[in-house]
Amino acid sequence: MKRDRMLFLLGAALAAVIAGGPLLPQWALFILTIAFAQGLVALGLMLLLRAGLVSFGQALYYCIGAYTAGGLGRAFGVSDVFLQMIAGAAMAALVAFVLGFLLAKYRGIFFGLLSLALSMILYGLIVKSEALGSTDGLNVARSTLFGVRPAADWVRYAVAVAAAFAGLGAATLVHLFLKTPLGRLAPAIKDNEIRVEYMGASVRYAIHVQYVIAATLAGVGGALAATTVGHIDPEMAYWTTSGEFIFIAILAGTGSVLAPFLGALLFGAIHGLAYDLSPHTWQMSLGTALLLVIVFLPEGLWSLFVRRRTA
Amino acid sequence: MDQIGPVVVDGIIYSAWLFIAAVGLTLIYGVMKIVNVTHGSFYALGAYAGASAAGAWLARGYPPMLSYAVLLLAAVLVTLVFAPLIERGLLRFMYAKDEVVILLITYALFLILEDTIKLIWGVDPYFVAQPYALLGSFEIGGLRYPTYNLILVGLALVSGGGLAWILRGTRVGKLLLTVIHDPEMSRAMGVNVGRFYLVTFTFGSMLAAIAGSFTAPTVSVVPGLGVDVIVLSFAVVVIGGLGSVPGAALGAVIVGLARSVSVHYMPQVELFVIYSVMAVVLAFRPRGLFSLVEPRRI
Amino acid sequence: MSTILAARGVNKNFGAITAAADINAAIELDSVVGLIGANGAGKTTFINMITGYIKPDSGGIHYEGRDITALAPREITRLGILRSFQIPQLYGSLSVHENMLTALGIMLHNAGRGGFFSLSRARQNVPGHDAPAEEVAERILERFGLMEYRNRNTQVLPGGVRKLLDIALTLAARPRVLLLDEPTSGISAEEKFGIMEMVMKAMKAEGVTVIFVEHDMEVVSRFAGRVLAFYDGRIIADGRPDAVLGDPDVRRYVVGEPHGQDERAPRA
Amino acid sequence: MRELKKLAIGGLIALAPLGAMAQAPVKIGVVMFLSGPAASPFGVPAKNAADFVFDELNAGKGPAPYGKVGFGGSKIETVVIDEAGSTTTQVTEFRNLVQRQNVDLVIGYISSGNCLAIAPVAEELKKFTNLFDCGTPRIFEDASYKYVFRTSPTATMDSVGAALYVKEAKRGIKSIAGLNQNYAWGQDSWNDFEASMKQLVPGIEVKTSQMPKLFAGQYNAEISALLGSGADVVHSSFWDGDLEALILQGSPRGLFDKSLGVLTTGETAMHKLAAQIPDGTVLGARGPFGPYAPDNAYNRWFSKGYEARFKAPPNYASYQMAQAILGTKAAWEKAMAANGGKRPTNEEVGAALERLSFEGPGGVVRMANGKGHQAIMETAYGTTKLVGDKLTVINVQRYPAETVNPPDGVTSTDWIKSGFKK
Repeated sequence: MKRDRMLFLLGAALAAVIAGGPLLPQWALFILTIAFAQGLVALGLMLLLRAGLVSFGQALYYCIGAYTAGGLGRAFGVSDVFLQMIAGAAMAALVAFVLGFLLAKYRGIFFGLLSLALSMILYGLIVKSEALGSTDGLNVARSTLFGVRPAADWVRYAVAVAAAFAGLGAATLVHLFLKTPLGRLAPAIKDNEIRVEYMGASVRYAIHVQYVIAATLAGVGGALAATTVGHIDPEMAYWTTSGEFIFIAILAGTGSVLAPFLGALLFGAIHGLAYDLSPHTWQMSLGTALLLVIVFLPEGLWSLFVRRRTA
Repeated sequence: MDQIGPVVVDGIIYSAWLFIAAVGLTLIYGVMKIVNVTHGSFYALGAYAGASAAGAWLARGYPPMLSYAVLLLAAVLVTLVFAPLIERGLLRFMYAKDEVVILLITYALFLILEDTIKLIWGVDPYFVAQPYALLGSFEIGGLRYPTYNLILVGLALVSGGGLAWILRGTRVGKLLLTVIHDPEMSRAMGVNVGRFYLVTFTFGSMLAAIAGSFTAPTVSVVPGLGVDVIVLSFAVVVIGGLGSVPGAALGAVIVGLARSVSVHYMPQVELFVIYSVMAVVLAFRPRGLFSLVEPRRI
Repeated sequence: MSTILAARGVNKNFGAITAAADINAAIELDSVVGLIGANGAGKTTFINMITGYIKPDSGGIHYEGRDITALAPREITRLGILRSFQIPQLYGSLSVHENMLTALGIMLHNAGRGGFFSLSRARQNVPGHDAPAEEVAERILERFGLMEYRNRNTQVLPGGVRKLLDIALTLAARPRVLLLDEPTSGISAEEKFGIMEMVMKAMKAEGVTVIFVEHDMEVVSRFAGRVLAFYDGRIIADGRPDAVLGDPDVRRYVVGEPHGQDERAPRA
Repeated sequence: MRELKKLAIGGLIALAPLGAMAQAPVKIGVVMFLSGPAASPFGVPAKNAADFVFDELNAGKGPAPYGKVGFGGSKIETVVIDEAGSTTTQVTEFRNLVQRQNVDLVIGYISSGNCLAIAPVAEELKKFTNLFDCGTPRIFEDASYKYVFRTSPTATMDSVGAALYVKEAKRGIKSIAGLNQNYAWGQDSWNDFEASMKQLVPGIEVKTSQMPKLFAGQYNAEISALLGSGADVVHSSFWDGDLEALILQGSPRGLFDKSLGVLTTGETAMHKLAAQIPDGTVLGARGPFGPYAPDNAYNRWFSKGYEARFKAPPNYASYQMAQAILGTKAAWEKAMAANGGKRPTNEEVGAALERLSFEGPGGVVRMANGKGHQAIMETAYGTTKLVGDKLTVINVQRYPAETVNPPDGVTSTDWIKSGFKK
């Protein structure tokens, strides 16, 4: 059964992080954690992509999650990674629920550009508010887990494991959601909205729900990034950030809930290499890599795995 | 003191600039259904080409009045080098792909072009201040404005009117409209759709380059110049209705005036006035102001 | 016989074009009604107004005595009024079988139940059917002779099969009223009757009231128990097929018309 | 939990070898903008300065007391990283520098946002890091660090200095107006300048504070608003692209004829736009750099050598980089002297730099603030005068470090509000 294999894969991945983590150097653990954070956002984008929607403003919820986590630390001294992620998710979900009523009406490029406008408005608001440090942003208190403050040398590992739980846990839930009638509606909506409506289902409702789920995932990712990077700034809501997430989502493809995380890892790797190998022309390297992926892996990273399996 | 005069003039000047910068984007989308991120790159290319060419022209002591022609020529030439290369070399193989995927492709191209520009012109800024001051200035509401700004307004009117005339008045324009309406059918009817795409892409990009080269005398041409133009033009074009030239004009005027009003009366909101306008317009007119009505699908 | 569906004084204009002028019609339970008329006479508009895609300028649609004029298409669908389309509305990226499962899945979704596709867990019956999704799907496909296409992608199917599937999908919702918009358009003359046979048989068995738009008068007289003739947005004749088809106005305005693609009718 | 601990200890063992220092030469991570708008005014001049100074030091050609080859005899290698990109990117790259490239020290960061983000990470990784350019005073006011230093003064100095100069240059000044970029740098600069002016000239009127979007490029509307306001002084902390656009669009419209223009970072543009900057504009260089640099041995060595090699005079970013390198070298060699000639650890270098006072091309630098981690210097302002085709500064005023910097432990805002209490 496909389902069982996927759940097994997810479990294996979690085990791998827990067991293999200690063997990784800290910089690798950091990159891994960031990959989980970005992968969570991409996972949400994947949900929307299945319904034929692309959000150029997912950074909105990434940023909301991050500032919620950061604010929690500054206001109430909460630095627990899980609490921060839960708060970030809740806040993002709340905002998405409200905005969803508006956005669920939109399709195609207009859905994308309206979400972009919304995230740019948040960017403007934060830049404006000097209490939030404007573009300089704020530092986030060092992460703790269940009240324990890990020693400097293994805080990376602890956070990475927390990220793995959050990321792969979310992936599992999404995987199960895709099995529900609602989850199954997405491709039908992408294919033929009219038929869906004329079978008696509400397309708008379905999109609204998936939009909120996507935002929640982005919120978790943002909170995770905040506590990992240790710093938050409005750049997190800027359109270029959304662009990176879309890149990751396309890179990953919609083939599997595991793909977004691999996509994020690969993106991090490409990005890092570009910086190391050509500090003066990293944009060119990055752009070229992007092109090659789109041209040669149109179905996304996951198609590699699928092909290998069938071949 | 009365600010109305300046508010309007500032608004119009900014609108004109916005329109030239944005109209190419709406044209390309209207015809090819491509949201073209490289638009910003062409703006930058135009700025660099214009600045360096006009700079060299003036440095050699050639007649300064002709520097405007040089600006124009530089923009045209640089586009003729890059646009066909991109369209023929890459984009035309991608038209089958999803709108968003093509957008990502142009985003990748944009990144590549950013560094290409850096490799050609380096990171040091380029200036051609002379053309800006050359034409003297006029006064409104006791404030002095360089006459050069009127050139921008003129350019906007010419390019807007020109486009409208080509699309409505000429045979090519009519053919183009059929291509827009149904590329497959037109192809079947023996229209060379490929050439139309090439011309449209080149022409649209050229407008961006011209906007860049004529902005060059008023700014210092530095790396990253094109980035903000992208999102700004998107905002304008979306407000007006993607693919509609009059829409782009209306969008530019709205945004331009909104910005100048906010600058004069409440500077603190300037930062997000544009996106707020965009969000509000989309909230009430989901497909922009001059949107073509959605076709019935049953 | 009791009225199940009624249009009362319905008017609709698109700019200058009159799509519906004071339409009054009461459809009896279990009847089979054929709609004829020249292109743009208002047949599809009539169907679109019943299924809520278009709202009348005035007048109302009543279903089992209830005014459904204001309802959204999906709400009307949930009441048991289903429709097919001139251009089949299918899930292009899915196979015939998956199309059917998706349709049945929406039934489960509407009923707030889960688990279709993941067959191992989808043991519960589809609402309105006495079997789980997989089984129902097989049955319906069987009944429309679609099994041989079961795993074909719908985009590569021949036109007739697409039409059939488009109609078959409606059965997933256990319709009480079914509106067929030109079920045989674009289908060769020899296929037509076979397809209509199959559809009508299925609907009879399900006890579905059928309203169908048709250009082919032979098909109409063969399958319809009653015919409404449309001209310029009005019903110019209403009665038994032979009577209506014998009517001079109808002969002049309707039958005389050549068949073929309807130009003014909107497209998908 | 215990499970977790065990694994973590395993992790420590696995990581142990990474902790080991690479052998000589001294490997230094150098971070500054190589792309984007900040590359040309700051990044590249700073990079050039680094190239020049490192080459000179490796050749043992530095002026005394910097004559020793490289750092304490061991040659210097550099790993250059572009500062462009999100703070996430920058933190990632910093971790790569430290843990993958195993650099011994890091010198870099122009953006205040990046500095704020990097400081805690440097602390976590126990890596000596010298923030060479960024301006925000928040770094050492919001927190205190062991491994993080800044050998350049804060932006507070620029605004206070500007205010003091304006008060003298424009007697009987009644009103001010501002044009600053809408992000932290612009906001802070304007707030400090406004607060200082209010202290120095009680009852001064603020006509308008324009805050356009960063890199907006088109400033006609803002300039109209400023012209319309008729303020005596127009303050702007614009830099490079925006600054040059402002000058190009403002001068023809007589912006700086009507009001006294104060460009706190104007020095980066003074050579490029010599012809466009009108005479009588107040020009800042973020410290005693460029035209305000003292005529000492280090400055002669640096500015002459730099100009000879890069065909352009160094700007303040170049000076700050040179100063950061020399300060670090001084600390490194002082630490070596203290530990008997052994290669110093990051802790030893840090301890040596704390409260150190050294001299560079910008004159005397004293690590007096932020518990000895934040430099203070004198600063200078002057007004422009075009001589031939070269832009020069006249009526230069110098302000001693204590006059333009808060005492240690006092935040800039409190200090200004207190009326610059000593």
